[in-house]
Amino acid sequence: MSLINTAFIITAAKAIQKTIVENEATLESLDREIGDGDHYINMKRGAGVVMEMEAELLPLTADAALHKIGMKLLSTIGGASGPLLASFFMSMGKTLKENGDDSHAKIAAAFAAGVEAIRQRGKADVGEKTMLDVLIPVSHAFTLAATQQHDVRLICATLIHTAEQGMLSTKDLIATKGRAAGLGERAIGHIDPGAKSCQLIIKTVCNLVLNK
Amino acid sequence: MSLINTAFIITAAKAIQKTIVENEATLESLDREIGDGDHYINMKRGAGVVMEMEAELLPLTADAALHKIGMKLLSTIGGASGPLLASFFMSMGKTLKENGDDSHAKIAAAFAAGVEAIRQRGKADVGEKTMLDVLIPVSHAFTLAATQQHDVRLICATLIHTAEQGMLSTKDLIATKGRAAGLGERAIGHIDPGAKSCQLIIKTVCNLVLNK
Amino acid sequence: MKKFINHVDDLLVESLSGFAAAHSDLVQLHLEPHYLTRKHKALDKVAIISGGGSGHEPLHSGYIGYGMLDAACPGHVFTSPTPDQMLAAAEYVHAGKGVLFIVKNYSGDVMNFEMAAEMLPFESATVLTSDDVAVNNSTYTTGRRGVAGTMIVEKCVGSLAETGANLQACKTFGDKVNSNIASMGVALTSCTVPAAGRPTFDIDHTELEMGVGIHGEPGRRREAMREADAIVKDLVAAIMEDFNMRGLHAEGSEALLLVNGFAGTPLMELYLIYNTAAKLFAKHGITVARSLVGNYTTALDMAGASITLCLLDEEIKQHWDNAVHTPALRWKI
Amino acid sequence: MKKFINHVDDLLVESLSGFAAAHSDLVQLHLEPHYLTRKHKALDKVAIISGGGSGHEPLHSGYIGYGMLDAACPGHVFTSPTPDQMLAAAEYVHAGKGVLFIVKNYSGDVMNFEMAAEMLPFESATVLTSDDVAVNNSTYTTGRRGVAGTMIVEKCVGSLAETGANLQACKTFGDKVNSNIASMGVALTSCTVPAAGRPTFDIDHTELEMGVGIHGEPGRRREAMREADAIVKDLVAAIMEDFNMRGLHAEGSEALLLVNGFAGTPLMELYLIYNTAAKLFAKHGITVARSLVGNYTTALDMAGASITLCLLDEEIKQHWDNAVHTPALRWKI
Ligand SMILES: Nc1ncnc2c1ncn2[C@@H]1O[C@H](COP(=O)(O)OP(=O)(O)O)[C@@H](O)[C@H]1O
Ligand SMILES: Nc1ncnc2c1ncn2[C@@H]1O[C@H](COP(=O)(O)OP(=O)(O)O)[C@@H](O)[C@H]1O
Ligand SMILES: [Mg+2]
Ligand SMILES: [Mg+2]
Ligand SMILES: [Mg+2]
Ligand SMILES: [Mg+2]
Repeated sequence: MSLINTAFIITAAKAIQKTIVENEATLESLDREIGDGDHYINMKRGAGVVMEMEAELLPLTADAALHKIGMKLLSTIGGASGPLLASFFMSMGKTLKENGDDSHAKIAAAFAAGVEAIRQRGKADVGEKTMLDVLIPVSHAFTLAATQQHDVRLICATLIHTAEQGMLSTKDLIATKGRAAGLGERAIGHIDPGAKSCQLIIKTVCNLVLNK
Repeated sequence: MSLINTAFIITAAKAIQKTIVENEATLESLDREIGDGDHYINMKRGAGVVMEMEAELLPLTADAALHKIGMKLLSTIGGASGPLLASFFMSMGKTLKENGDDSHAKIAAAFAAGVEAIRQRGKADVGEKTMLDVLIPVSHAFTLAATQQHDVRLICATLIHTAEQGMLSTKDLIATKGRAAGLGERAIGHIDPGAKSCQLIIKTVCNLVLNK
Repeated sequence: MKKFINHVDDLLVESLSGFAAAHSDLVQLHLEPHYLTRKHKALDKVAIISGGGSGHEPLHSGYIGYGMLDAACPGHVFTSPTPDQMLAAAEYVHAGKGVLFIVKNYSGDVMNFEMAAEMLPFESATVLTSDDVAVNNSTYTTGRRGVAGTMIVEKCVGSLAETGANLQACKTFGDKVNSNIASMGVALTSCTVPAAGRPTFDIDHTELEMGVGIHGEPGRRREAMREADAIVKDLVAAIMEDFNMRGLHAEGSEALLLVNGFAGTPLMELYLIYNTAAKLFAKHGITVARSLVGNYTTALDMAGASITLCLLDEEIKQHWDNAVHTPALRWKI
Repeated sequence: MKKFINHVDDLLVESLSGFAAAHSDLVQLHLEPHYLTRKHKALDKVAIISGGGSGHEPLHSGYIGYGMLDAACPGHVFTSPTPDQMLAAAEYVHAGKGVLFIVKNYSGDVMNFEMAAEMLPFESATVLTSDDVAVNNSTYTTGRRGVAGTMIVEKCVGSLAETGANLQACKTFGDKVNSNIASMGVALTSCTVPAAGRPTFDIDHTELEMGVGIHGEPGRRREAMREADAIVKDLVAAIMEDFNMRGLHAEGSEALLLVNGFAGTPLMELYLIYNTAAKLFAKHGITVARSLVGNYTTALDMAGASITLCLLDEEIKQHWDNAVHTPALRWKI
């Protein structure tokens, strides 16, 4: 039995867009502080274009929809977050297609493949003050929880918590990847904008699942 | 008997410089309102350069000193006020040299020649919202008072008063000469900066004479 | 006021020195009195000299060189240069065929150049530029101000002079080019005269100054800030109205469209202005045959822009197109 | 925020349209995906393509033309363009000898160009520019940012490509030019991203941002505002320190000195900066053999400037001097 369907992806996309817009002030000021001030605009543009794809996505299987979203984001967002998020969706879609989505473990594996694509594209890892400080721990937690056959509610709660921790962890880091890598010590005390938006996205999707 | 001497000219120049500096805020804001904001700077530069001429002027006769001041101002002030004030001093000096300075009438005539030089150089007349709205009435009053053989104290009081009236009269005029001519109705309500500085100069010199 | 300066009194000479050093292949700086000339004196041609208050860079010094000016006389910021500068410059560049002064029509500039011309020991003529249509009421007898169109006059007359044309021909052609030009500007912020240290005018973020002068002189009126297209529409309308009023047939004509930045407005916005202006002029039946977009006549640090249209006949077009080699304008050479 | 815009979402396309219209003799605009190419496709040479976020005009579009770029891909303001733009541009300008991408070293630009290169159906290479010495600590593994020196790389490689040099030669030369360049910038005010509508950073009138990035990224440190000479001294020192640290012998070398404005600083101040910088470099035994002063790599409307020194050998000097004909840089043609 398939655990993800395209209708859910579309619902999630809408919820994500809402979350991003609600967090305009936060996202914008984080990227102003240690970046170039466009992260919110980039994320909003990405979320917006996915909204416009609803009709096109609906007939597709979930894996194909995710892949298509990735392709679209690749040619829409730009900046650093564009190719990274695009790689995530394309890879996750590809892995779902290969392995199926009939268990939480398979979804966790697909998620992990997406995160791995980001890691490779960005040549970054945990501790470099990027979105990966959220995504890598979340991916590990997801894999672990799914392997341990936790209940979906517990999985979601864990992921929300892990994302939050990861996001907060970026605050005290010096950046060694991305635009903030120019700042040295001055980046300390500021949360990474990409980490913040990924945390918000994970929270939004998990909350959707929880409230299903 | 000569009524002007170079020592007095130098004393007057010093007093004029002091007056201009004291009126920085007024002169600057008048030219900001209906000009380009440099009138105070121009007048200060002019006054400053005359200060530096003290040693050079002292040995000269009054007419030669005035002419020399005019020449120096010509190559120092620039802008609209530069050639106008320069023409004034050169013409006044020239007329004093030709006619002498042994009566108030002769000095009034020399002053009038200076004003006439401004009028010709600037192709302007009373009512065009320029320094001539001060200088022409003052020149007329001077000639009249001198012809009527008024006492020097009365002459000075008259000139101070006339200059003040002339300066104030510019407030309600539309400018048809100078930079403010671009403003049309918008110039109304603002005193002309050149009129203001001329009024201040006349007042300063007359007060010197009064307090001699 | 936040500027890259040391002492306000040294700004001009330090900046001129940097300019001369950066373009030492093209120009030479002379001090006390201050003027700049071509590095290599041109022979057997009318000497073209311009000048004016500083703060409008690259005007005029940036236009010294083959096909344009022989010399430029920089005054203090926003203050006309003095006759001794013009005299010294003229002595230096005069090549036996007379001197043509190109002077922006401001009382100060006119009088200082006039006095220089009177003292000059050889033949001279003067072209007054007066392209600013913001001042459009004929009761203001001083006449219109010279603004960004001045550099078009300098370019075209400079080209003609290079052909060996005589003084009268250069003067006549300069007057003709000037009369084919109309400009109109708008400011979003004020400039700050360094020696004054504070903005020349106060302007709210909801306002703009329509018809502003290049010295921050107030313009036609203070208006509400609005979208670019609406602003450009008004600038273009003022220009078209002026051509009509003067009986010049802009419709059906070819033209040079110059979108000039006052220094504080980025190229991105200037091109956006160009985009709208070019379309509007096309609607008026004008063929925009030549274009120039950038900071060519600035107003210190003011944010704002002006639109200049120069109607082209074959002669003007040819002289615009001819080779020019100056620090700020260069082509075909 | 006071800008000449209509709707923030239309700014880019309207501005690009104006740019293409104003330079229709030189460039052609392609939309969806957005890219610009030379008007006349060059044959039998390596295709040189650059691109990056918009807001740095004239970089990169202004450098399209003979002797420089074949195409440029403009992203949204301060946002790297996307791979589909590079792919479409490459398809269009590829002339059988491969494609060289010139990319400023930012994560976003690097990744987007990298993905384009991976998808490209023909040979390509990439030169990453990384001239900004503000980021000098080797622990920041992303490496240095590409700033104003990028246009020097584009100019020199563009010239080499015109000679018919192959892809590898162009790539090698581009890397060499890049490694000969060091830049350092300073901001007096912040830029304002139009879509954000407010300044990227707050800065007091008593402060400056030393080592600022061309996107308004914070620099080395916030410092007290001071006289120009003191600021320039620090910029020059940072550049010299970098050359020394990298074991490059600047002393005794010829160099190109570029004083670049970020858009909000007038030419007058840039020349003053040049004046001081040139003297300081001379004291270091450097012969400033070539100069460029102006707004060549901007940061929207930021007031500020950067100093770039490019050490010249005969090869680099020759390619810098060779003819170029683009909207923003033109000589000998
Ligand atoms: N190499 C990288 N690996 C992973 N994430 C990165 C990398 N570089 C940047 N990021 C992420 O991208 C975010 C910035 O995105 P955005 O502002 O949209 O792009 P840009 O930095 O190009 O303006 C950063 O906050 C960081 O989380
Ligand atoms: N044609 C003229 N005739 C008489 N006075 C004039 C004329 N033009 C300008 N002025 C005077 O010059 C003053 C401006 O001087 P200033 O600010 O020093 O020069 P500028 O206007 O060139 O900046 C005006 O206020 C006016 O009094
Ligand atoms: Mg960003
Ligand atoms: Mg003035
Ligand atoms: Mg003035
Ligand atoms: Mg960005």
